[in-house]
Amino acid sequence: MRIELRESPFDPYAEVSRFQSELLAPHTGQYGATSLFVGTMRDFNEGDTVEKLWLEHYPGMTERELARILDEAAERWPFLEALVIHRFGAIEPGENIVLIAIWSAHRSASMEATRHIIEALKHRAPFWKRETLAQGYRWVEKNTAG
Amino acid sequence: MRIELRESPFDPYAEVSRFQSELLAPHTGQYGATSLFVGTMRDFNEGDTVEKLWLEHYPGMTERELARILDEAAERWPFLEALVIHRFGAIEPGENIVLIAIWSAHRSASMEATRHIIEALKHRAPFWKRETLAQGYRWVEKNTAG
Amino acid sequence: MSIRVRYFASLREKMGRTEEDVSSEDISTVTDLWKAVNEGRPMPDHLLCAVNMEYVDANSTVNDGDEVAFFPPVTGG
Amino acid sequence: MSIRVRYFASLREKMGRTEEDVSSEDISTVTDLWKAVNEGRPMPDHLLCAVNMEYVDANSTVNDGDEVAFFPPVTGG
Repeated sequence: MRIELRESPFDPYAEVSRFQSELLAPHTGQYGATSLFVGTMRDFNEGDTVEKLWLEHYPGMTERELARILDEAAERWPFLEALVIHRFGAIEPGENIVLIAIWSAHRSASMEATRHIIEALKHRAPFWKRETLAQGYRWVEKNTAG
Repeated sequence: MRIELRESPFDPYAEVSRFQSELLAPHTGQYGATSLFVGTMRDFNEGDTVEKLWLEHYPGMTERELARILDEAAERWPFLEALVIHRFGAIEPGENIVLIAIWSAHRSASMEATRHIIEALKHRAPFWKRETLAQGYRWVEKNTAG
Repeated sequence: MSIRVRYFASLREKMGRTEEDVSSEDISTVTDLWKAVNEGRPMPDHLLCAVNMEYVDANSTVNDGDEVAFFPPVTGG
Repeated sequence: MSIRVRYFASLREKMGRTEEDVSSEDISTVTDLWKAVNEGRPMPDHLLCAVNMEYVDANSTVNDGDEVAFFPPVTGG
């Protein structure tokens, strides 16, 4: 189980490949399902063009809260490994914000755990988005329902 | 929307990266969510060690049925692009059998479409698994619930 | 009337053949076709059938030149 | 009793500061602490609070040396 916060852009597919060849190699043949969710910065939100995003977080609590979320998910769904990467700081449209990857024996565990983790992360992980619009900036008040 | 059948092993993450840089480039900033499901051959099933898999299919109908499934999903969930790759022929444990990748503006569309497509594929796409065990082989009678 | 019939997976092995052409004027439905190639035995419940690569139920009509496929429950993915 | 208080995002901007240390013997709950730094104004409903990096409700007790954080609804992911 690995949780990483990043200040610079990352390639989720290269990360998953690397993680899989490092940590999943001993489990080859044991996992039949891998589920990924990648959240990417859009250039629009609530009808406005968004030029930049600044992602503030609460260092220390963020990592703890993400670990709690993964631990809870691991109690509900039997999975072999999990990788979560989340950006903070300055983000441009098209850059990835979050990656969740779950490996499990059967498909429902990986898909349901992935879904649960992104919803829990959006409700509980202490991150805050500040959008730069054509004129000034605004703090995102709350996450969209999905 | 791309559907491919492959007789040789494929790297789902390299495929997704390539597809994204080719087909999603014009949509940069429009998709906020990418959902992937990767199905991989396990070395066990129903309590037995599985040495090899042979995947038979119905050429022509397989592609049509997969296209129907994607079209139905596209009517229910607004997504920008979809990539489905499925193996056939001889498969070894640890090799990937299926990849589903969906790009959408918001997260629920990509995750729900991915889930729907893998379930529909398992019920309707004309593929049949023959497992080679330590002694002889057997046809898989039906898919697990998930 | 001439129909191309195809078998897949365990059914293909049971039938001992991959495909065959059936010519008969006594066939109007998928069930009739099944019985024609199976010495009158009824179609097993779990069996799936497709006409021209589209799923149909056993009461569907078959027409001259159709490709009809019989196969067990699918197990891909 | 000394407590480290931290503010994040739009609340940080509204408060005009990132963090501060509060020393007082009149504080026993998170709500008391909020009022101490906000001239008695009640806590807005939507505000979240954490003590030592764990979510708590506004009635929770605070103790000497705690780190208490106030912040708006989170919007990551």
